[in-house]
Formats: sequence, structure tokens, C-alpha cells
Amino acid sequence: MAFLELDRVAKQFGAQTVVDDFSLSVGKGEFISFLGPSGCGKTTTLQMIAGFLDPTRGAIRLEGKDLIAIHPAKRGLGIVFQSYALFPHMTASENVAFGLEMRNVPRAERRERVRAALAMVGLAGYEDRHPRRMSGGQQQRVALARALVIKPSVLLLDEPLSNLDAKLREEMQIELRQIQRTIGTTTILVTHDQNEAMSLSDRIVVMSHGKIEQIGTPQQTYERPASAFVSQFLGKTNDFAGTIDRAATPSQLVAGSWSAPAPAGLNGAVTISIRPERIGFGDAGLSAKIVTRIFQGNHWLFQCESECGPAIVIRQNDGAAQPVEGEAVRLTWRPDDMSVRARAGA
Amino acid sequence: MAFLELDRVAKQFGAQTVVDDFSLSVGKGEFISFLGPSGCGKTTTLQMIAGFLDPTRGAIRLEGKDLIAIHPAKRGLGIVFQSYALFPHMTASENVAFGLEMRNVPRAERRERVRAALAMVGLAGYEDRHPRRMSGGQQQRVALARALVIKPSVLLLDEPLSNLDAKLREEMQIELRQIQRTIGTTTILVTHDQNEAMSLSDRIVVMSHGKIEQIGTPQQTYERPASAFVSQFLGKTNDFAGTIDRAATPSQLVAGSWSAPAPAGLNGAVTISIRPERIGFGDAGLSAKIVTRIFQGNHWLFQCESECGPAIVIRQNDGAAQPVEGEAVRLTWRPDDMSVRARAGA
Amino acid sequence: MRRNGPLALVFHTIFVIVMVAPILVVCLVAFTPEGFLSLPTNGFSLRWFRTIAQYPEFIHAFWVSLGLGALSSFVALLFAVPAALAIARYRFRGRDALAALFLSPLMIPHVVLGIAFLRFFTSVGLGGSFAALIIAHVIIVFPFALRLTLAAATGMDRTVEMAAVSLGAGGWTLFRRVTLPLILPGVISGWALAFIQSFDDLTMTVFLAAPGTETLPVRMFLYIQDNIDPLVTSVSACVIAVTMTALILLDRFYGLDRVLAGKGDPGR
Amino acid sequence: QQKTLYVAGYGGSFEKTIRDEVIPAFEKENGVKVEYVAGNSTDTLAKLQAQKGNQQIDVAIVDDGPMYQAIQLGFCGKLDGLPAADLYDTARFKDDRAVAIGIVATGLMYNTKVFKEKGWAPPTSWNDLKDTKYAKQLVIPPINNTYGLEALVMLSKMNGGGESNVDSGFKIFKEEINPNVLAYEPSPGKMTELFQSGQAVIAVWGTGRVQSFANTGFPVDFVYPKEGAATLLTTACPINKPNASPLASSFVKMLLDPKIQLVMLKDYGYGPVLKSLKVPPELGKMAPIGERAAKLYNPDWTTINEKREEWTKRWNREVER
Amino acid sequence: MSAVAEERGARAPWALTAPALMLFVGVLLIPLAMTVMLSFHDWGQYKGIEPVFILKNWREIATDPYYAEMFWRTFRIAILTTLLAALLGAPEAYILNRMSGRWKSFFLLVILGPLLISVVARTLGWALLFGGNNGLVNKLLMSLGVIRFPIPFMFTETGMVVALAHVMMPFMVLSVWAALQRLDPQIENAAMSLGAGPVTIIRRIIMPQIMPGVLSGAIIVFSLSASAFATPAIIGGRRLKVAATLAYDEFLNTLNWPLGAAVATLLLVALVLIVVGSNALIERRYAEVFR
Ligand SMILES: Nc1ncnc2c1ncn2[C@@H]1O[C@H](COP(=O)(O)OP(=O)(O)OP(=O)(O)O)[C@@H](O)[C@H]1O
Ligand SMILES: Nc1ncnc2c1ncn2[C@@H]1O[C@H](COP(=O)(O)OP(=O)(O)OP(=O)(O)O)[C@@H](O)[C@H]1O
Ligand SMILES: [Mg+2]
Ligand SMILES: [Mg+2]
Repeated sequence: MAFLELDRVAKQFGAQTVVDDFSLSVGKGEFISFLGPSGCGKTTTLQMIAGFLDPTRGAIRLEGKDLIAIHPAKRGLGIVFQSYALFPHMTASENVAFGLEMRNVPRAERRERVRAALAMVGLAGYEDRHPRRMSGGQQQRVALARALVIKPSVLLLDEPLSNLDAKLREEMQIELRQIQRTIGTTTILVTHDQNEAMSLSDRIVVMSHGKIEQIGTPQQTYERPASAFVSQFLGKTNDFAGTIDRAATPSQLVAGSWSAPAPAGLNGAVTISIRPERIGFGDAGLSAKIVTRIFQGNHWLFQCESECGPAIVIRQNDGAAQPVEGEAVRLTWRPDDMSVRARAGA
Repeated sequence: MAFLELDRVAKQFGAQTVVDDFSLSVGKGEFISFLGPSGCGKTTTLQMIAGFLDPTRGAIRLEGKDLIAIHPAKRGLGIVFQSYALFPHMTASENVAFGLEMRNVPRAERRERVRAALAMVGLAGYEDRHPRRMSGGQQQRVALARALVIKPSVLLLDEPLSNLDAKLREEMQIELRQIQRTIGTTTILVTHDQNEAMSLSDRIVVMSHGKIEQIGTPQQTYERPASAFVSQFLGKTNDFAGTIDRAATPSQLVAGSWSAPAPAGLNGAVTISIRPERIGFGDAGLSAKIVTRIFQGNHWLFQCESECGPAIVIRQNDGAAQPVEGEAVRLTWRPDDMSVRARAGA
Repeated sequence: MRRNGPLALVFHTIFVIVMVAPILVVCLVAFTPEGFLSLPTNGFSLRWFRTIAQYPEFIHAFWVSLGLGALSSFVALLFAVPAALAIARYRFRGRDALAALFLSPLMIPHVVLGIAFLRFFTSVGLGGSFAALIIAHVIIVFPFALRLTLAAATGMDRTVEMAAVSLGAGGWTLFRRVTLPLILPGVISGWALAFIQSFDDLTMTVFLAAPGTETLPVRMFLYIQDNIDPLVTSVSACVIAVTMTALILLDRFYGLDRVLAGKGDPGR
Repeated sequence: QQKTLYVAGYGGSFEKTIRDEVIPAFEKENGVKVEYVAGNSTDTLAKLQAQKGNQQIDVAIVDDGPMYQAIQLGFCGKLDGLPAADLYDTARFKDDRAVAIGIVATGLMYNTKVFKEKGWAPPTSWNDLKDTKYAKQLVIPPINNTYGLEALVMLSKMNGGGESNVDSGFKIFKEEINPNVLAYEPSPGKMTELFQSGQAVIAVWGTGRVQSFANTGFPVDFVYPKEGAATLLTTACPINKPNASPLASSFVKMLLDPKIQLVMLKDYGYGPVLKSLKVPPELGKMAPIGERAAKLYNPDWTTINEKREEWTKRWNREVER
Repeated sequence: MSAVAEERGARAPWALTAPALMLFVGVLLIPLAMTVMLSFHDWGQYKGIEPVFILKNWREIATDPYYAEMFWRTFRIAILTTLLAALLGAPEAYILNRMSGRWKSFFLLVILGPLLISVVARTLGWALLFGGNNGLVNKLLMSLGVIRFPIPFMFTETGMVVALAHVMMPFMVLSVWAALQRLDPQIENAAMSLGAGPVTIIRRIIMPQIMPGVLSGAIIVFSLSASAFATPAIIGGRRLKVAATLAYDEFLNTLNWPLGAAVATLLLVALVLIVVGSNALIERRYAEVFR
């Protein structure tokens, strides 16, 4: 049986429907991420689970019990708010200790756990500082420590790492994953960072305009997106206009100078979708010219102008010589890596 | 002559020195990013340029004129605050219009520019909403529109995109770059996102504990880091313990089962640093076992246990078959891609 | 926003009842047909409301009070708001002393103030003038305006102001467009308390009021000198009715909670 | 020339009487504007002291106690041309610095309705103040008010003392009367309110007040104690100031006009100060007139005034605690 | 302008306070100084005020326990009133703040209402309600079985505190109300998510943050009740004198202004010390909220 269950939940603000028909079953110990464009209703959904907003329709159940009837203070959830919501009048350690006090943890143990939690988020030495005297990232980490220290059975994280640098972020991700594994915390993470979502989650919920677009493992959503929206939203995608030529034998799929044996079932004008990291530079294939070449650390991003319109290519920064801006190249890919669909309006 | 110049700027809060000996020359129209761990003084430095904090020591000059003497309201800078700092009593469009009003832009033009700015950040239709009724990302975008609409000659951006999803974020990055190019805005961006810094900036300032670690182009800082800190902070790095064997002919650099001709000048125990994206799986080389394999969209991240300790490998998700968890692999790299230094304490 | 629990509502109900009880009693007594105060009253009559018409000076005094209250509380705000901002955000020498000085009118028995002002204004030739009355009232209501503005200004999010400054707003504009709206709940509450305090002051005003500038409380006080009869209650009932009507109208057209809570709606 | 004459006096119905009956006629007669500054005796006296050297007020109407003080402090000017022959002696002041415009008797007031319900006999003597059945239902004005002072003097006199020795009076107040006292209340308005709310049923008060209280329809009556009631005066004086207007004296004299005296008797229960005045019988039910006026006890103000400060202090510490 | 402020602008605060300061020096300090001067003058029943410099009045206040008793009663009543107002007013403001718009403004009006009618009429209402043993309040309390014997309200300190608290309540409610407007509702949610019940939230989260408001209210209430005249005079009567009625008496009945001025000066000084002291104490205790 599902541990946490959202059953056709909807939320309206005035006349505006912000979340609609949202159904999701979360298993015990599962790590779920909500991904979606800004304003699509992620925070709203989280706040409903937390009990700060009442759903307009639908039910939320935890272990089969109706959660809506339970007062937020009794739900025992750990929450990190998008705006941190630190207690401005308390020091960092008082903020973190608050949840433990509520649980009547003895003073000595409390002190030790608070110290450990702050050390874990890299804030040893900041115990007595007030939030207003801390940097943005430091505040965010206090908020994280405050939620983690109570070892909740359900963690709701609303962009908990958005103000941290990559290094710290990764450390925190590892911490989160570890906590979730050892204590078996069921976690729901709202994030705008796809890498984060993909590397942490068991399943990803992709949302758009308050509706669920797809629920699936990271690889499913990335590699078998249920809709054009999901494909566009997760990572980058090139869409090339192509045609299937059934007159040729064997019948051919052609896009500019690139061609391959045609897949079955389609005919005429088609759209070829291909991820930029699946495209290589070769001797034959779509001719293109590099417009900009952007260095991105462990990879390069090329914006090209091809026969079939703009194209994006990603190449690992593996030390090999890379084409320069203005250079003429040929783009090539394996037929397995693309997906082909009939071109609308063609 | 430098357009904006910080000359040995320092800032103390009480006894604590938060920024120290910070010198930087920014050319007109240049795009600079501040990168550094949370709490290293990025926001503080920005606030000093903006005039909201006075440096404890040092000078800040704009076009040769002492900036500190100029009232913040007269500096004409566009700023996005880490905490947005929207006017809670004004709607989105009133927020954006504020700076234009201060500049006595005629009403009709004002309305048009506000509309355009909100459309640019994807908030057409949200003109009349108050900040408290907007999502985190929406608020952040209003803050961005508010700073951009006045077309300032200097833009100070403090984590302006931290709450946006990848897609929107990229769109905003392109906007920023475009504005900066067309108007020639000198921009200083504080970000925790290395990709963002690398793809947008002309130069990156890497900071640590209030001090500058390195100033350089993205590629310089990534590929020729001035210190171990910079190398660690920007992207990931593997450090393997190796030895140089001058007895062999030609003398050899050895790390476990991996070996290559030794570089000149060093001897005995050394540390080999190599970026994970420069490591490939081959037939010979360091033997290792894949511990975890993490899917990250356009690439895979492998955490391995090698003869020389843990190793991280990144491989582009180019559709080729990738080793699975538990598999025994050999790690190999080109000698050009590593950097070798004497091992301390060995 | 969470709703109030049953306990809170019980508390609230009792609180409200206790708050209105004395006023209700006064209003009830206003309808007595008797010539004296009695409770419970037997019968109902508008006799004491009709009697007000025989005392035009009551109506005149009401207008004097209204004008005096509005004017003096407004003038007090003009002085108090900048002072409150200075005290809220700067740590400067003499800050505590200044704050104490500005609050001191609260702490002096009004009879002492009344006599001190009377001596002072007489000696500078302003004795008995409306101007003197206004100045004196500005002083006594000043602490209210100051204290509530102060409460609103302390702990206000400063980065919002910084944002405005960075967009080119300075001095007056910054104040008018950003700072004031943000502290508005405090300022308006302060104004309300100041107005009410001025409207209600008797002990000091008795000394300063001259023929023609007698306020309603002074009038009522003088009236009940030798006889407390239900006229006081009917006049009070009228004052309540008038002010309630004014407030309800304000609420209708502007929204009282918006006035008191500031314009940015609190949202979620 | 059109000049304004400021007259300070009691507020309330007294003010109304003066405004209606005296001021219009006076204005017409003298071509002058009269402004009435309302306030009780002590307010008026305080104003006089605050504006010392720069007086605004031209005529002051106050109780006799404060008037003695005002005269001593030099606030009062001199009255000329008083109808001396027609005035009762008690109404006149030294050097004619002031004159009484009405006579009041200090005695006992009680609630007739309550007394009837309880079957109590109406009080007859100052000693009734000691009666324990009035516990916490008795109101006496304090000693800085003339009523209270006179009660103290009367009780002292009955017990072997007098103006020069009030020890016995203090003793009785402290030990025997105090337990009965609900409040020492100087304000007339408050006094009526205590009766109206039923908290008090008996009090020491003056005929003028009782008369106007009874006029409202409230069931109270006044008792002249058998040991004698004391005289209390309402007085007026022209204020002493440079270039004092002669009209101030005229205004005071106008208050002595028989017509006005009758009006004040009717509205306000003031016994006339003119011997010659014929009082219509229906007006003189309570006020000290004729026979009753003659029997009033006149306290020795010269002695009292010397000791008054000391008594007040003693009173505050011993009685009002 | 603001953050800059703390470092720059040694002049700015003075520029902002200058108008008010001038006003106060011009029309308050001078009259007050005149009053303080007055307290050193001599006075006699029939010689009036003599502008000499003597310590007679001060010596009298210092040596006569009568005055100590008056002041002690004054502050006892003021403290009790302040406590009562804070204990009831602050929760009420909080409850009000959680009501929906319509009700909120309605009840705000109801609570502000009492301020709009003259203190005389208001206290009259109380007098009617208290009205001796058979007053409405006592009848009600007895019929509810809360008390067995009527509580004397009129002319007792209990009655004074109750009536004063009623008169002062709106000041407290409004002050706290203004402070509540600044709270971030998410912070309350955060506390709730950590398991804090309503009482804890109020005590640990809300209270510290609205301290500036409670403090404003308390200062106003305390000062006003310690210097109140009308209510103590009407409810307390002459036997329960407090400092203000004492000063009133000296000013208006005895006309001994120098003594009255001395009492008033002492009251003022004591109040200023208490208010400034507690203000500083609380500001230090809740330094972060006041930043
Ligand atoms: N008002 C203050 N008083 C004392 N210390 C402060 C204050 N503001 C910031 N600090 C400290 O100064 C240091 C630098 O803060 P700053 O805000 O500049 O960091 P940052 O680089 O912007 O970090 P982040 O990426 O987390 O926002 C931090 O350690 C912070 O705790
Ligand atoms: N109190 C409110 N009243 C009206 N509309 C609201 C309110 N709060 C949020 N909204 C709207 O509801 C939508 C969803 O908001 P929500 O905060 O859930 O977005 P989100 O997915 O968390 O976005 P982000 O990633 O930008 O934080 C947004 O369009 C927002 O403008
Ligand atoms: Mg959100
Ligand atoms: Mg920062």
C-alpha cells in the first residue's frame, strides 16, 4: 500500500486553478522530485501535503489515514521552505534546536544533535549567529539543518539547495541521499535543477500548469518523455524537419545531407528529435556551421546553424580538439538515438 | 582605463573580516562573475559597489570618480537582490515601473517598457499581481525585470536566477547576454552555478574567505586553476597518488596499473590531478570497480573504487553502452590532461 | 491563514462583551424617559436626544473636537514619523534621551500639563487661542504617533528600501513611495490613537479652552458639574453613532482592514 | 467702544441661567459683549493664579471658601456702590472686595424613596451621620470643599470644640463616621450619580444642589439638622487688573437685582441676599429664607482660614485614607 | 539610505528629529522647566506662590510617608493594569489578526469604539455596571456562581484596575496589531511543521517577534495609567488617591502649586526612569527583533 497518497488533489486561488487532478502514490522511503516550470504549482502542492493550504478538492492520505484532518503540528513532517522561514529572533542553533525541544529531547542530547546537524551543513562556528547576519546560502543551510535534525519520516524540501555552490550542493545531496537511505525517510524534493532531480530521485514528477505531465524514473522521463513538453523541459532537444522517402529502396529518412533507413509506419514530412549530446561531429551528415562555442567546464556547448535550422551540440570536454566558431562541420547521429514523429501542419 | 575599479577593498563586521584586499578592474561592457563558496563575501562585495555598505578600507571608482562619495540613489546601477526585495505593496508592473518613474519616463513609454520587460521574463498576464501571491520563481523574475527595465550602465546581479528551472534559466541567460551586448551594460553576476558563470562571463572571479583566489577567463580558471582550491571548487577533480620512477628508461610515472612517461622536474611521490571528464574506460590503465552509476541527463556520473582510491568519471550520454554498477573497468587518460605535483607529506 | 480555535473564539467573545458593556449601558441609559440615570430603565423615550437640540453648544463643541483632533494628530504625525524613523534605524548618541523626551507627554499628569501650558501660553500672548490648543494637543498626542510608527519601522525589511534606492529613489520619493507604504499600518494606527486621544482629552483642555474653543469633553464635563443627567449619555450615544457611521462608510469605500493593515494584501 | 467682558463661573444649569437671564440684558444695556468662561470654583481660581499679572477674566463667580482665598491672594478688585443697607451682613466681605449673590444652607440630603422602603425615619441631626445603618451609603464632600468643612466645624462645635479647636470633630470623623462613608466626593455631578445609581442614600450637601437635584424628579429631600445648618455663600467679585473695566462691578451688581435673585432662587435654590425681597411661597420650600436664614450658623471664616491649610493636611492623612 | 545609515550619516538622525526636537524644546521643555522651577518655590494659603528657591516641598515629599504610600499605590495600579492589558490585549490582537477581512474590521471597530466616547461617559458606564453590591456585574457573577459575595468594585483598587484596563485596552490591541502585520506567515508554518502547538507558537515564535508592539503598548498603557486622573478620580474616589489625583488636588483644590509641581516632577522622573529602563532592557533582550 502506498505510504503517502495524493488522490485527485486540486487547489484554486480565487477563480484560478493552480493545481488540478494531482494523483500520486509515494512508497515508504521513496525519493520523489517535483520538476516543472516556475509557477506550475510545485510549492502549492507541497504546502498542501504539509497542511498549510487546504486542497479545494481531493484527498491526501498518509498510511491510509486522511492527512487533511490532522493538524500540521501533528504530522511530524520535516520541511524546508523556499523562503527559508527562519525564526529571525533565534540564533542558528536555537533555530535548529526548536524541533527537538518540541519533541522533548533532553538538553544534552539536543545540544549534541544540533551541533552535529550544523556541522553537517558546514556551519560549525555559526551556532550563535542570528539569521539576519548570515549570507543567503548560510541561511538556507540552517533551514536544511532545522528540517533534518528531527529525523522526520517525511521530508518536504522546497528548493533547499538553490543558493548553494556546486560543491556544497553536491555534499548536501549526498547527505540527503544518505539520510534518506539510513532512516528510510520518504522525501519529496522540489527543485529547478534537473541534475539534482535526476541524480537523487527514485522517481520524478514533471508538472506543467498544475497538472502532472509524467511520472517516471529519471531515465524514463529523460529518454522516453511522455510528451513534447517533457522532452523540451528535461534537457535540450533538437528538432529537425525531415522527410521519409518511400520511393527509394530501402526507403530513406532524409534531413538535409543526412540520411538513414526510414523507420516503419511513418510517411512524408516528419520531425526528428535528437538530444544534443547524442550528436557527433563526423565526416558525413547534416552540414552546419558553428555559430557560438560555449565553454561549460566539463563539456562544450555548440550552437550551430545547420541546413535544417539551428542545432545544439554538446561534447564532453575530454581534451580532444574541438571545432572553433565559424568552422564548417557535419553533424551525425545514430538512428537509435533519435525519435521521429509526423510533422504537424506539414 | 578601467571602467569600474575596486582598489584593495576590505569590509569588517565587528571584528570579523568578511572581505579583504579585494582589487578588481572591470572594463566597460565586461561581464564578470563572482564565484565562491557560500559565505565567502560575494553579496557583501556587491553591496559595497551598490553603496549599501561602506568599505572599511579601500576605494571604489567608477570612470575614475570615487564612487563612495556618491549617494546610492545617484549611482544609476541596476540591482537584483538575493532576497528579491520586491515592494510588497505594489503589483508586479508597479514594481517594474518604479525605476522608470524615478527617471521621469513619460507614462505611455513607461507602460510599454514595463509590458515588454515583464513579457521578456515570461510574466505577461501577471502585471497586476502582488508579490505575495506569486511563486518564488515568479518573484525572482519580477526582480530581474525591475533591474533590467531601466537599462542601467552597470548591472549587479546577486543570484538572479537561482529559483528558475533550467529552461527558463537559459532563456534568461540569453536575455542577459543580449542586453549586455546591445546596451554595453557592464555586468557583475554573483552565482553559485558554475555553468552559468562559465557560459556567460568574460572573466570569473573566484573568491574564498573574502579573498580573491583567481581572476581569469572561464577556460583559464577551469583548466589552469591558480590553486588547489580553485581546481577543487570549479568542477570535480580526481587526485591519485603516484610515483615517478627515474630508474626506468625512459623514466616512468606510475599510478597503480597505469603508467606513462614521466614529466620533467619532479621525483618520488606525486599527486596526479585529473578531471573526471578526461578519464575514459579502456582496455589498459588503472583498474577500478564501478560503485555507483548516476544518470544525469546528458551525461553519466560513475563513482569508482580504484587501486589508488576513489575516482569519479563522467561520460557523455551519447547512446553508447555504459559500464554497469559492480563492473570491473580500466581507467585511462592522456598525459596532457593531467597535472602532476609533488605530494605533500609523502 | 489558520482559523481561530473554539477557545480563541470564546475568549474573543468574552473580550468583546466586556469591551462594549459599559458603552452599551451608556447607550441604553440614553433612551430613558426619566430625568436621571437609572438602570434598568423602565420605558423608552427619545426625550434626551431631543434635549440635545436645546444645547447648540454641544454640537458646536463636537465640531471643535473633531477639527482639533484631526488637525493636531495630523500635525503630530508630520513631526513624529521622521523622528520615529531616525530612532528606529540609527544608533546615535542621545537616542535614548530623545526617545524619552518624545514619550514624556505620556507621563505627565495632564492637569500639570494644562497648568504649565496655560502659564506658558499666557506669558507668550497666545492664551485662550485655538492655536495654543492645537500646539498643546500636538504635544500630548505625539507619543502615540511616535510609538506606533516606531513599532512598524523597527525590523522592517531594509533590502526593499535598498532596492528602491538602487532604482534612483532618494529622500522624499523613497519615503513616499516605499517607506511610508511599508510602515503605513503603524502610522495609521498611530494617527487613530492620536486622534482619539485628542478628541477625548479633558483634563488638560479644561485649562486651555476658551469660550468658542470648548471641546466636547469640556462641554460635557461642565454640564455634569452640578447634575449628571441622561443628556451626557445621549450625547455620547450620538458621538458613537456618528463615528461608527463614518468608520462604516470608510470601510465600505476603502476597506478598514486595508487602512489598518496597509495596502499590499497579506495573501496566503 | 465694543469691548469683551469675560465672566468666569460655574457651568451646567447655572451657566444656562446666566446666559439666558443676565447676559443679553447686560449686553444691551452696556453695549458690550460678554463671554462666559465656564468652570468650577477651583478651575476658575487656578486660571486666575496661572494668569496672574496678565488676567483675562473680568468677573469671577465662585464659592465662598475659594473667594476668601482669591481675596487674600489679591485677585479681587473693589466693588463700589453696593446696596449695603439691603444686604444681609453675612453676604458682605471685608472692604467689599466681593459680595454674596446667593445663600445656601449646608445640611443633610437623603433619598426619600429608599428611606420609605426601608422604613427609616428621615435624619434629623448631624449625629445621624454616625448611624451604622448607613454603612457605605453616606457621601460627604471633602474638607477642601465648604460643605465638608462645615460638617467638620458643626461636629466639633457639638462636641465641645469649634472653629478654634476641631480635634473632637476629627476624632468623630475618623472613628465613627468614616466607616459609613462610601466616598468623600466634591463633585456635585458625581454626588447625584451616586444617588442615582443607588449606591448612596444620605449625604451632606447644600440646599441649592438638593433643590436642583430634586427638580429633575429624583426623590430626595433636604433636612435642616436640629443643631443648625451652616451658611454657605455663592459669591462674585470683579477681578483686580490694570485698566479694569468698571463694567465688571456693574455686572456683579446686576446679579443682585431682585429679578435675577428670584430667578436664581427658582432655578438654582439660592436664598436671596436682599432683605427686602419678597419671596413667593411656592419658591421657598427648601432654600434658607426668612426664618430659616436667620437660624443659620455662620462659621468664623477668619479663624478657619488661618487653620485651613493645616486641617487639609490633617484631613488627607487621617480621614481620607 | 538605511543600511548606509548605520555607518554613515552622523547627521541624518539629527536632521530627521530636528523638527520634533525644536517643537518639544519650544513648547514642552520650557513649560516643563517652568514647572520644575515651580517645585522649588514657596507657597502659603494667603500669600500665594513666592518665587524663592527652597527645598521645602521636596523635603516634605521625602520625609512624609504619606507620599510614599501614594506613589506606591500609583505604580501598583499601573503595573497591574499594564499586565492585565497585555495579557488580554495581545491575544485578542492575535485572534483578530487571524479573522477574515470582514470580521476583522468589524471587531477592530468594536474594540476601538470605547476610545471614541469621552472618558467621563465611559467611566460612568462602569460606575453604572459596578454600582455597589447590586450592580449588574456582581449580579451576573453571582448568578453564574463565580462568586458567592458581591465584590466591591466602586472605590476599590480592583475597580480602578478593571476600569483602567478597559480604557487602555485599545492602545494595547492596536499596538500589537500593528506589529503583527509584519510577521511572515511562513514562519508560523515552519514552527508548526516542527511540531509546535498553538501555545508554543505564540510563546516562542510570535511573542518575541511582536515584542516591539507589546512594548509600545505597555509603555503607553503604563504611562497613561500611572498619570491617569479621570478614572482613578471617579472609580477610586478621594480616599484612594494616586499621584495624579494628588497633584490635581494640590493644583486645583489647595492651590499649592509648588507642592503639586514637586509631586508631578517626581512622577515624571520616576516614569521616565522606569520606561526608559525597561525599554532598554527589553530592547537588549530582543535585540534581533529590533534590528
Ligand atoms: N550583517 C552582518 N553581520 C555580521 N556578519 C555578516 C553580516 N552579513 C554577512 N555576514 C557574514 O559575512 C560573510 C559573507 O557574507 P556574504 O553575504 O557576503 O556571503 P555570500 O558570499 O554572499 O554567501 P552566499 O552565497 O551564501 O549568499 C558570511 O560569513 C556572513 O555570515
Ligand atoms: N496566494 C496566492 N494567491 C493567488 N495565486 C497564487 C498564490 N500563491 C501562488 N499563486 C499562483 O499559483 C501558481 C503556482 O504557485 P507555486 O508557488 O505553487 O509555484 P511553484 O511551482 O512553486 O513555482 P516556483 O518554482 O517559481 O517557486 C503561480 O502562478 C502563482 O502565481
Ligand atoms: Mg515555489
Ligand atoms: Mg549572498
